Amino acid sequence: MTFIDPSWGVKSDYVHNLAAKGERADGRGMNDYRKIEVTTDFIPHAPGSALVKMGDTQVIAGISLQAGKPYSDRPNSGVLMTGAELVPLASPEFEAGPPSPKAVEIARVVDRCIRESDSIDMDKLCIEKGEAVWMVMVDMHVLNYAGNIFDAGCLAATAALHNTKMLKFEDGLVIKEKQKTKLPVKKKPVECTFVKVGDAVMLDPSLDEEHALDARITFGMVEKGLCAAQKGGKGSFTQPEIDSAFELAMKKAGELRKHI
Amino acid sequence: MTFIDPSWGVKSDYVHNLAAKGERADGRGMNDYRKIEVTTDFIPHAPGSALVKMGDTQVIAGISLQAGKPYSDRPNSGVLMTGAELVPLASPEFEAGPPSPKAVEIARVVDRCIRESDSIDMDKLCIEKGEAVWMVMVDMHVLNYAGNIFDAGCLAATAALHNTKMLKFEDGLVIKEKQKTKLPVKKKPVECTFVKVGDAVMLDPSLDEEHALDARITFGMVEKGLCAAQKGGKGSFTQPEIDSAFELAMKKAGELRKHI
Amino acid sequence: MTFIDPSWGVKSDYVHNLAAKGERADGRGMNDYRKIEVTTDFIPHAPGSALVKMGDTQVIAGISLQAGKPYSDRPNSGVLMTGAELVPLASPEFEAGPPSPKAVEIARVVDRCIRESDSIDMDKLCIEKGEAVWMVMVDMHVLNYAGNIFDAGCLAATAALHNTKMLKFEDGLVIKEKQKTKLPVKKKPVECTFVKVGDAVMLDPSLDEEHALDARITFGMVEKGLCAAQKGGKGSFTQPEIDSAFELAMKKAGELRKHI
Amino acid sequence: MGMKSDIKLIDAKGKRLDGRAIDEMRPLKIEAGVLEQADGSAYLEWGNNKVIAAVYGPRECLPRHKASPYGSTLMYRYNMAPFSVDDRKRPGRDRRSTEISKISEEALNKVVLTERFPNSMININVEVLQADAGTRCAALTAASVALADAGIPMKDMVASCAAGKAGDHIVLDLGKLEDNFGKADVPMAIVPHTGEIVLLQMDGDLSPKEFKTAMTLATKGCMMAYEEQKKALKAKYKGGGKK
Amino acid sequence: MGMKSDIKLIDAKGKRLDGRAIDEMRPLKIEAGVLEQADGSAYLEWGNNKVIAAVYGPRECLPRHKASPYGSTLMYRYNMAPFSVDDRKRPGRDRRSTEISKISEEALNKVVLTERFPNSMININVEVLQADAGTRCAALTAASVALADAGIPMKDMVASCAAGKAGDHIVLDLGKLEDNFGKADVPMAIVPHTGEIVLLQMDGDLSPKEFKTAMTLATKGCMMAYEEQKKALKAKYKGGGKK
Amino acid sequence: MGMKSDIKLIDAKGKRLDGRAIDEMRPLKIEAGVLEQADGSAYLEWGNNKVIAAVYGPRECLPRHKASPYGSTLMYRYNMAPFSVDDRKRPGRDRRSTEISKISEEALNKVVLTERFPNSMININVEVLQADAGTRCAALTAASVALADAGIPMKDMVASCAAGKAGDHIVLDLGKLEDNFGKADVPMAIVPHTGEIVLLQMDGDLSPKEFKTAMTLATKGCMMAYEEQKKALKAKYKGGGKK
Repeated sequence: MTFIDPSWGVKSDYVHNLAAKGERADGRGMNDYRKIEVTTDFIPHAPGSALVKMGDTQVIAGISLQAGKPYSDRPNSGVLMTGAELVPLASPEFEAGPPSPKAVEIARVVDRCIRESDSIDMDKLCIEKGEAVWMVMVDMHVLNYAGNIFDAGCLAATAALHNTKMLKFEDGLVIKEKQKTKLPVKKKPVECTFVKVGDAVMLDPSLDEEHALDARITFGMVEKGLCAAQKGGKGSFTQPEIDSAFELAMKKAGELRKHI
Repeated sequence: MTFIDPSWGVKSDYVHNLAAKGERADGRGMNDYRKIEVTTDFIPHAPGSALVKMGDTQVIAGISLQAGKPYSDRPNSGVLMTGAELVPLASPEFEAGPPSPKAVEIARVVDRCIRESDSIDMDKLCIEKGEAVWMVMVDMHVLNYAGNIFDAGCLAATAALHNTKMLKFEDGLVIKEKQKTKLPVKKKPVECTFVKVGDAVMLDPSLDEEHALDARITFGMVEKGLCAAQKGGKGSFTQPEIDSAFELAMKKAGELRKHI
Repeated sequence: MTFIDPSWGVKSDYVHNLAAKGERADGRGMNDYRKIEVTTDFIPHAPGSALVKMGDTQVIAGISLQAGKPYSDRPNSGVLMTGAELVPLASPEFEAGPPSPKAVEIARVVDRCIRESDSIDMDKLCIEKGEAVWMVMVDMHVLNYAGNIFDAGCLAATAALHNTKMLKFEDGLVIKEKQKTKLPVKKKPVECTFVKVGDAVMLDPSLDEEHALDARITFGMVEKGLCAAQKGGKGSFTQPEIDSAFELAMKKAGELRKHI
Repeated sequence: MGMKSDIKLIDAKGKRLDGRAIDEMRPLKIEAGVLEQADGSAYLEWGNNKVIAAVYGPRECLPRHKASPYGSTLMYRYNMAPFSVDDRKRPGRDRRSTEISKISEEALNKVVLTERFPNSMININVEVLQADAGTRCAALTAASVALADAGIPMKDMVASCAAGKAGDHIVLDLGKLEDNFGKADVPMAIVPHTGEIVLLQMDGDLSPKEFKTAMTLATKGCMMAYEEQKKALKAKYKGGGKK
Repeated sequence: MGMKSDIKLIDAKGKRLDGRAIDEMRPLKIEAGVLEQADGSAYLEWGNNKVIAAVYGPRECLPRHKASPYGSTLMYRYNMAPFSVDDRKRPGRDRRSTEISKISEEALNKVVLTERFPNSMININVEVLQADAGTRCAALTAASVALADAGIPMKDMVASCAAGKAGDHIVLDLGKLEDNFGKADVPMAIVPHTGEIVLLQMDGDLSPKEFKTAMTLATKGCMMAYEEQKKALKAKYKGGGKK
Repeated sequence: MGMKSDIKLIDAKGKRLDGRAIDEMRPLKIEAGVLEQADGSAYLEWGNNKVIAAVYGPRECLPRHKASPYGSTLMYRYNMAPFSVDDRKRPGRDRRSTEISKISEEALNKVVLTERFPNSMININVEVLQADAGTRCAALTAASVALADAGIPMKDMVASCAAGKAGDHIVLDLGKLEDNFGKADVPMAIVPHTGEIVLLQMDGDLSPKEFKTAMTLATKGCMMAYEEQKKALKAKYKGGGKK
């Protein structure tokens, strides 16, 4: 039941023609983000949450905290789980049902970005060694899909984690009552995504640019370096293209981080 | 793979024309049930069971008893679970596979009717506080679908619960041996379903009447009042229609209860 | 999305014509196996494994060992689980997704053959009575489907079980380290499959013969007799056909067993 | 319904835990046209409920066997975000959301002029972002606004609100604690201009008289919700909205 | 098969736990035409087994890719009601019912004149209501009667019965305890007029001689089942049945 | 990545646990044309990885809605056999295999001349039989050979290899312990003739400089894998192969 909009072909030509001239349909520079707004605590009932608007793209990340058994090889460490739902509310392209490969990819790249950046201090999430640890569940819920869920979703996730308060744990049960203590989060991993359209490489693709893309590259950036990367799309990058995108990502990551 | 019988359209016109004259295809009055037969203990191996025939509609309810963990917020209370299977044996409309929305609705309305009527004395189903309680599973299995599974199913479920004997629990295991003690059931919740065809409202719809209906209302009745209600169908009821159907339901519930 | 090769019809006629003359397309006698090769320990990381080639049919069986709870009615006994995956790699007929009825049948017949032959000494697989026993998982993975997965799969499973080394169990955990001790396997159950094409009955069907078959019979043979049987196909066998196939199976089982 | 507790849901002065009078609704505000991708949308806050609705269509009906030559097929999807409830909701359909989707879809069929768009489908998707009792009424109320925002021809809106029993009183629009510890819940939805009832559920324990009182009160609540629906649509068309 | 136990399945006089002789079948009775919706149906009690079968078709084959221009596609569905067994059976297909459905469907293909109805399907649905060993034979025996009741043209019936090994004896039609503690089970189904074998399974531990004895005994059992099938159909057509 | 441990991954002489130099790949050997049913196939051993790939197609695209008039639809399926890993892998897709399949499929789209076969599909199925770090690179490298063996027209091969960080060194082609206890993994795939990057992932913790070093090293690894791919294809066409 793949959704195909007949206008994509026309729009794709338009995007390509502009790109060849170094231009974008919305007038942005090749290395500009769209307007970004971050609203933390958008879901005050949840331990942590953030709504991110990146242009017309809207993603909420909500954090749930549960107590659970640790993995047997890390009896002292909390557990992180990351999910992304591309609900049909957000786009005519999205369908109800089990997560599409696209949703799985987004969730897994954001998961790696948070996990590998060592952002959450997992060893502080032990309740009782080998028996009970905090499980941190990050759920990205896309409300409007207008391109670049990677960056908007990761920003929402990181902002939500920084906004998260711990819950009470008493007599073996989690009490759903937010504490003053914050979730131990040390870093601000963010993702910067570029797409290649023809020979042009541009930051933060809009929806039309995503439909027109040849290849995509996402860098997961943490303060001192790289924690994740993911290439997508049916085209390719040259090594110099990757190099210069990566250098730009290092600058842009700082910009993104200011929103948290 | 929706099943559509081309004769439905014709039959629907016929049902509408009759209804406008206050008549029904099978000659019943607007507020009459079809002939009801209840056979309890139809499945003697099960702790409890009943076969209900309501006209040509046939539903078996079977009860299973298992030991399980109570919910953490009700450590002393037994657990009720209610399911309905609309197996392809019962109608050319039914398909194999996960429960259809129709099956889910029937199961949930019967579940609420039994649960909210406080029919089962859940606190008597504790085996060991916080550790083990009896789980009462009610399974409705439709053998022939000729309309009004709500009422036939709920009657079968209540009759089966009243027919249920406890099992032995020894050394942490359930022994599949029926005891003399009965399941502690205090009340006889039943459902009364009306449909609206054109401007006429009638009790206990036949299959053709269900195919022709504009709207449907089910009342879950317990001795002293109402324990559940559910409106269905693409049409509407006026307030007076609801009021008079409800008054009738109070009388009819007594009739149904005599079968248990 | 059933896969149908238009050449099957023609090939089926060919197979039938040959069979009527007592011949087979690959020149074999009616009661001959194709060339059989068994390579044990093909997956050295696994506790046990075997690759079986039977003509062009290739099946790997791999054994996994886990610790788990025993069944409450056999607290001293290990647990056997048998699966078969007909992955799309192995044939244009196979599809991704949940196991097809064909895969389920193969897995269940091989399971019964191993289980009922009492081949594995389950009582030696108890770790702690009622608490922990070894679970033996047999997974058949078909690499190339050229007919008769029953016999090739069962031979691979039995060869793999005979090749299986126990793992360490320490402090409640399985250590993935192969021990010198072998899995206690006492017998060599094998399966012999015949198909009926027209009036001819032949051993070890090739792929074309399977597509052309009227009926199929599989005998699970253990040293002193029969441990499983399964008839398949839309046709029938006469009693004398079954009798003579069974007598042949007793001889052929010995041939197969030499490969283990 | 009906968990036992010592909580006194109505005080001596007839005030409820959150200070509301017995026939007082929680604050409700609705904004139309909040999503850029959808053909119509609405965001709604009702007490602590936060709900967002989007409408797509009429468009080609997929899967095709659900298409009808007599009109457009409405498909209503009620879904809770994982973080919308205290115990994380696992993604995917469950029995509760299946039932709510079914009866809400049926309710909207009464007002949408589906016959104008044969063989098509209209998708109504509602996401519950924060749940605080009464989400099915909130969802359906938001969905109607989203349908209107999408320009789908309708006879009227569908407006929804619940009444219930807290302590010994029939009260309007149960809050979360009232929902947990109250004795009955009666969600309703009506067609405002005619008063026709398009959704009605009840669970709990009510005398016949209480049931009638609850329906009357819920109907009033529906009319209050309808006022907010109209406000939202006016604001959108005055302001020109976002799009 | 083969759970160890001290239970003596055959006593000194050659009688079985339920008093049956070695070659005695449990009581079997079949009624045709018991369901009003189905095109054909049958209810069967065999010992404590209770089984009901319904046939729909020939009708349009859905999904379409399963249709064949050479004949009708039989679809056999063996299903256990949740309450049919001591440990509640979770609804839905499992591996056991998948296998039983497959081989029963194949068995019936031998007798149904499918070639008369190209591109159609015939659905055979069997529900096990109470299970007491031998349900696959009971289901298939009931299904044949339901097919005949539906007026589907067939060459002959399919009749089914099992033999098995209890203690050291080959016995007919294993009961539940014999099934649990016996040494082998041999379910069979035949075409009565020709004796052709259309279903044959075996699991357990049998010598070649025992296997042959079991097949011979099971064949007798199939013929007894066939007599009951005929009785049921005659009773239906004499009485005019329910419909 | 990044499990803590006292294991010293690189010794004083710059040798790795398995004796390899920092820029040394594990032994790799590939055989083309190993399966009789598939249109093309390849078997690959890389260190202790054992991987087999099969290609079917171009053939009719099913389900049809995935067909494209602009070219053949590649469908890549990465799957692990249950016994391929220490903790038995439950059969069926999981999130990891879904992601790997997606990005590998995209990578191959760069080289396959899909436009030659509109409305068709080409299935590329890879089974991991024994897993030992680096299976996605091994799978993709084998898949390219299987495509060539199937005679599918391609611009070039896709060759794949990973670099990573073990201890403080950037090393080629992580082994299993290096994967578990190392600090970063950078799987890559390139088009050998042009050096274009068609697959690139990274997880762990790398400075910008380390990342560049890793990409350079991985590219070298890809070229080494490419040599083996060519050898396999030559051997097949010299020997005439199996088929």
